[in-house]
Amino acid sequence: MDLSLSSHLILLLPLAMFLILGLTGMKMSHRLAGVLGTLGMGVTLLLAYAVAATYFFSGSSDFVDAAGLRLQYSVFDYTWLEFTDSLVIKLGFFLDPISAMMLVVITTVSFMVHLYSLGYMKGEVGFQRYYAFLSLFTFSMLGLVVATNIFQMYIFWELVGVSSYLLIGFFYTKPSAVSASKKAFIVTRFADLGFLVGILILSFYTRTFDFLTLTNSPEAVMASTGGATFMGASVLTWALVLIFMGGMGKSAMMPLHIWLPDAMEGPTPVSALIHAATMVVAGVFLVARMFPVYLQSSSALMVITVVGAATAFYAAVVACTQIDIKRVLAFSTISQIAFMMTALGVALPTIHEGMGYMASMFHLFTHAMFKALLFLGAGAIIHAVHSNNYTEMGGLRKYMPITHITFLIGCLAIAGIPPFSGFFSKDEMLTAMMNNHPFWGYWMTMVAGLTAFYMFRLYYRIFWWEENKHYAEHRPHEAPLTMTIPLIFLALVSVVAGFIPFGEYVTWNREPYEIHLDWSVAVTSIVTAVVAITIATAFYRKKNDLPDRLTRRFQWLWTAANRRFYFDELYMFITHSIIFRRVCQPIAWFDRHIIDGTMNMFASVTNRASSAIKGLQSGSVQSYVVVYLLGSLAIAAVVCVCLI
Amino acid sequence: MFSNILIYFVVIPVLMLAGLALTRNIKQVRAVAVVGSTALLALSGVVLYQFLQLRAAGNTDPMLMTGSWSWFEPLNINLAVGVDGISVAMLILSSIIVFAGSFASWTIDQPKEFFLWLVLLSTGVFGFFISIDLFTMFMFYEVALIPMYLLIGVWGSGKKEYSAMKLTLMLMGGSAFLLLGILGIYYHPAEGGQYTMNLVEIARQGVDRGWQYFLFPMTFVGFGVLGAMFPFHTWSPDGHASAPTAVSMLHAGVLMKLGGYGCFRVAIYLMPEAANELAWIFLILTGISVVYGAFSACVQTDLKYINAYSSVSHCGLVLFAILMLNSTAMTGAIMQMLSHGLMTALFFALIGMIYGRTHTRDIREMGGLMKIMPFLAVGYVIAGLASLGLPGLSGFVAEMTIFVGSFQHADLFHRAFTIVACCSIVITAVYILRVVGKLLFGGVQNEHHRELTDATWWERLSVVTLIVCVAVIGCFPNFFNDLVGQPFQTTFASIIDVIK
Amino acid sequence: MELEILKYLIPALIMFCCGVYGFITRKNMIAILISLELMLNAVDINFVVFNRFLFPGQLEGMFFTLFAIALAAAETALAIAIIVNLFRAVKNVDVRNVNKMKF
Amino acid sequence: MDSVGSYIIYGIVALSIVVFSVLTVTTRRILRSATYLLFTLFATAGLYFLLDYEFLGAVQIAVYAGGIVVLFVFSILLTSRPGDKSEKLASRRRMLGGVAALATLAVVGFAIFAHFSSCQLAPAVEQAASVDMTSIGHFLLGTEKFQYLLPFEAISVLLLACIIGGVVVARRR
Repeated sequence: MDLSLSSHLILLLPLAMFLILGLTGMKMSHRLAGVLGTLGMGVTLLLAYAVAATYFFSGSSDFVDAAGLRLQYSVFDYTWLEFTDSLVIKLGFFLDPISAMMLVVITTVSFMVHLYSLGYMKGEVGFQRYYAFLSLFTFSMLGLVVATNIFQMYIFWELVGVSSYLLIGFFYTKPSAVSASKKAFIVTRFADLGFLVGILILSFYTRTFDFLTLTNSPEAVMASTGGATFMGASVLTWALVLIFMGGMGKSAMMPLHIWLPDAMEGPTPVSALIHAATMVVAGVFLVARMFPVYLQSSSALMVITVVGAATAFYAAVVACTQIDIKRVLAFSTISQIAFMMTALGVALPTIHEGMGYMASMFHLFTHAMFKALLFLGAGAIIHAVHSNNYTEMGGLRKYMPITHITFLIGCLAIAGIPPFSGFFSKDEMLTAMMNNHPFWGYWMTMVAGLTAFYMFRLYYRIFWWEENKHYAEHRPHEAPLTMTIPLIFLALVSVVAGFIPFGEYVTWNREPYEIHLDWSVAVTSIVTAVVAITIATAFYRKKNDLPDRLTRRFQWLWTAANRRFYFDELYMFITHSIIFRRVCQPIAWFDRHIIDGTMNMFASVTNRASSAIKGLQSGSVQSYVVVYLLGSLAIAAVVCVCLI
Repeated sequence: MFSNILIYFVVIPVLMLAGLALTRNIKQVRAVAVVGSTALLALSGVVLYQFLQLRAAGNTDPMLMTGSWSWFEPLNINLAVGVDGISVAMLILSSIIVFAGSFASWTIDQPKEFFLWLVLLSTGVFGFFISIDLFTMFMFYEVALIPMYLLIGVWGSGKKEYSAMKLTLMLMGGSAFLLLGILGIYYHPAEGGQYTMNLVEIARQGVDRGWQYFLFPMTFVGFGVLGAMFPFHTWSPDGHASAPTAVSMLHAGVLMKLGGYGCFRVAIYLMPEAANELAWIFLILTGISVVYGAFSACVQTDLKYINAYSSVSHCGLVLFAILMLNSTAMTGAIMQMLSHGLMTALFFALIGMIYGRTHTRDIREMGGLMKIMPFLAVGYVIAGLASLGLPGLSGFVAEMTIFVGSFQHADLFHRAFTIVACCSIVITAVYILRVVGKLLFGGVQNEHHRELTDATWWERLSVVTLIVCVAVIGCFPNFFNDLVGQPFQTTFASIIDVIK
Repeated sequence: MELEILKYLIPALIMFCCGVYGFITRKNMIAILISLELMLNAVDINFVVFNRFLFPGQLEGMFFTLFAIALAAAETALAIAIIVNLFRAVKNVDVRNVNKMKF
Repeated sequence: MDSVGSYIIYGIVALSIVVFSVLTVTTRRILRSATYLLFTLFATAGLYFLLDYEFLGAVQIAVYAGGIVVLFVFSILLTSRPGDKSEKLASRRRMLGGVAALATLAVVGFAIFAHFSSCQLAPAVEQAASVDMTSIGHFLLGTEKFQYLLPFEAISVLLLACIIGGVVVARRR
């Protein structure tokens, strides 16, 4: 199929699905809407695969030059809005290694989720609406990754934000879902403010939004700022950090992560699609997209590294103490994305030819697969036991064998056990960090160990530990075929994805790069992971009081981690007590009483004055005559005196 | 005289007035309203088409389709009409909102009198936008203001007498400034200039430099009151809250745009030198408006108050961008006027419809309306998303044009203020989502609300018209951008270049 | 010293002052009207006198008086119609009792 | 104005103007007030005759004395009941009126005396012929300078309007 046509269709099909399902869905049966949505997504999937395959494997001179360098190619680029001659928002379709890879990731996970939801969401009120929103999300996410300019990215960035808002709040009668969706939107909106200001600053100096112009000549970007500084940092650093702030919001980096755990109020497949595999990695994608520019500012990269490393550790610690299985997965997602961020932050071209970038993208790919798998697995479990808390689970391996095996594969993948995919990508990232500075390497290895621990803690608590007593009255059952097929497919991908020679395809300078394992790093991480899994096994395989004792021992730590180190309380304090009480209400009061009061005062002064003098206007002609006569006589007298 | 197409923007409403005077029952009133507003809509379409044809044919005059008929010779007052891209856009906006407003007031009490005043108001609005003579502009401005008093005072709700009085008095106060400014402009042309009321002529010959520093603030404040500039905005919350649905729509949707349009067309277009030097004062005021309105909206509990404060914030952005004096930002300002006009009309239409059912506008007393009246609720969500700047709807386009344009300003002060204004997008999200969450989502608060019905066909028509317009601007912005941006890039750009 | 013209002006002046006094002091609306007539007459006399003594060749003053008399007739007729009508409404011609429309 | 007779006539006329004017506003009976007004008006007409404006004097008698006073009398009869005869005047108001009247008298009188004591009028006072009816007719119905067709017509319209207005206002509903 023609590349131009198929790339148009990739964007238009989901949009059309959204419009069709959104406008006429109310009249459709659930089944028709679901099948239609899934079919549409299936076609998109095939088209996306075809486009990605064309890009990577056709060897056309459009996509790869003689030296093996992969080229950036925009399939189409329509002018959407012209601000000035040079500042133009275009809507285009940009093909380069990372966008082609993202096309594959998004369509794959999205299709799996569409399929899965046929079973999971069966019979829910608003089923058609759900599929419409899923299509909207897929459209926006695809538009985001193929953006040819930073403003197109911002546009779709906002659109994914809204689709995420709509999907988190899907169960809109549930107050917790409503407030979670609100929180997600506002927190990311706040971050987007940074993104927008960053774009404004960048475009003010460079006079362009275009990614090609920006990334192909980052030195020119640096030069265009003319060495301008603001509060001690160069304006370029400011711009890049602000743009990264947008990424922090979407990718739930600390301290803007608070929306993601709450976002788990949405339906589980949505969490798998949006809050695990695709939307939350938009921040990573953004940094990767702008990476050559980021290289111009080592301070900005440093910020990314520090934020990433801190978030990774924080999220991993919190994940160890959560009871809600989706929350555990959510914090795990935060931690893993922070991993990718850190990998980008440490990816200097001088170290292994910028391997961190490749590793980060590799991990993005594998993580999308196994995290989607884990979420969908969790969905199947929740579907079976009707609860999110692992205290209601335990011993499920007998009841749900397929879910059990696939979930285990997911856990092994995320823990970084060879030969599962997570091992390879994580190992590359750790190598990159280790080579940047050993501190980052060891720090992140520790986080990887924690990852293995909490994942297996989760795994054991769900599938081993002790059978829950409720099973007698309500026997858990294996999920239907529509739900298990995606699980199996994703599990297979998670197993084999590690063997993809990723360096061939995706590197920061788009030149092929030979991946070779750094065994010293690999061994360290494997040993750490195995030790962590062993501890988890010891703690949680059978019911025992070891975890409780440990908890009691470090009660304060456990409570703090369980309460997510009081970030939510802090935000509540800031937003509610400070902004709402100390800013908004005084302003409203000021408006009603001071500004409006001034206006009312004018009115009442006028009123009082007029009632004070209205007696003069008595309506009695005789008094008028007296006044008039005396007045005119006075004038006449004056005239007489003056003239004579 | 009647060969000029623009004059029909006044003729049709006058015919409607005559028609309404003859009606005997509500059916006839509706018929006249629908036919008339459809005719206006069609007329604005024709004007747009002809305008584009003329521009495509290479006509680069500042004003097209001009015509001038002497009215009062000794003072050089003419009924002079003419349009550029901005006025065409405003005419389209007005006719759409009049159209939607007619359907939104389908079941109003005393329909004949109501529509008479409403049509008189729209006569003023249309007349204002087609005029290029200062005096007739002012006259039509007053024609648009006066009916508001009766429309709010008679058909309003709540503290309607107070609000009507406040609104009228404050706007009249503004027009007193305005009259002073207009007379000043007339009597103080630059060296060698002639006394004239014609905008294009005045722009060509200029206004006396020394007087500009006095006249610019006069006219800017005069129109700024109508544009809800801080601290002259307090008529807006009370006025909007008390006004009946269609009047809120027309007022927030079109009449407030008269303020922004006038600020540009009279204050800045005629006195660019003073504008350049005094802009910073008003920039601070409008910058405050933007953030202040948004913060105030966060704690309101009355739907209309929330929207009125949101209007203060959004209209503040219009004036803010106009004061940036560069073509992108000013284009953005006009786009924002279009966008806000449609969006806020949509909001007020929906609020009116919800209020008509629940008989309360307090968000604390409502909840879960999504289940009860899905059509209205979805409309409200779309309006909300447009307001908080969702790409694909009009708000985003307008705001981004403003922000990008304003940030191109060479001066750091202006850029810093742009960032402050940018903050409003977050606060907007807060109050919009707060309302949406409380009003539409969650459980049903009042059991009586369960029996309420969803929108009727005329309400649907009104809402769908506005949503479609919002979406069209949001999806194909470049057309509108070119339309309203063209004057800034040609005629006005030269003026700006001269002063810089 | 022009005694000749003063001979005519002084009575007119006194008549005018009487009119003023009556207008201010009376309560009966008809009496007020009568005082008004006095003042009007005094002014008429002045016109005529000035015409006669200052511009004897012309007739403006006389015609002005002529028209003033016509106007006075019209005015009185209307005023009396109003007073009579008012009397029907409030059964009174006291000017102080007619304050329903005050303020 | 040489003959003694004319002095006597002037004396009578001036005296009756002064006396009856004062009586008009001081009497407490309204009907008497109207009567005194009538005498005042007659005296005024006499003044006009003295000044050789016979037509004006005739009009004064016809319209004022004949028309207006009759109107007054009728209206007084219509609006007063037999019982109520007089009104009491508040002394404060009387004082006010007196002050106003005296002030007027003082100021205007001073102005007149001051003015006419110093200036001399043109000598041609006596030469003016009395105005005959033909010329008055020409003046009233001509359209040239110093001719008054337009005011004449305006007055006739006014009188018509006044008649209609009077009928409408006084009509019993």
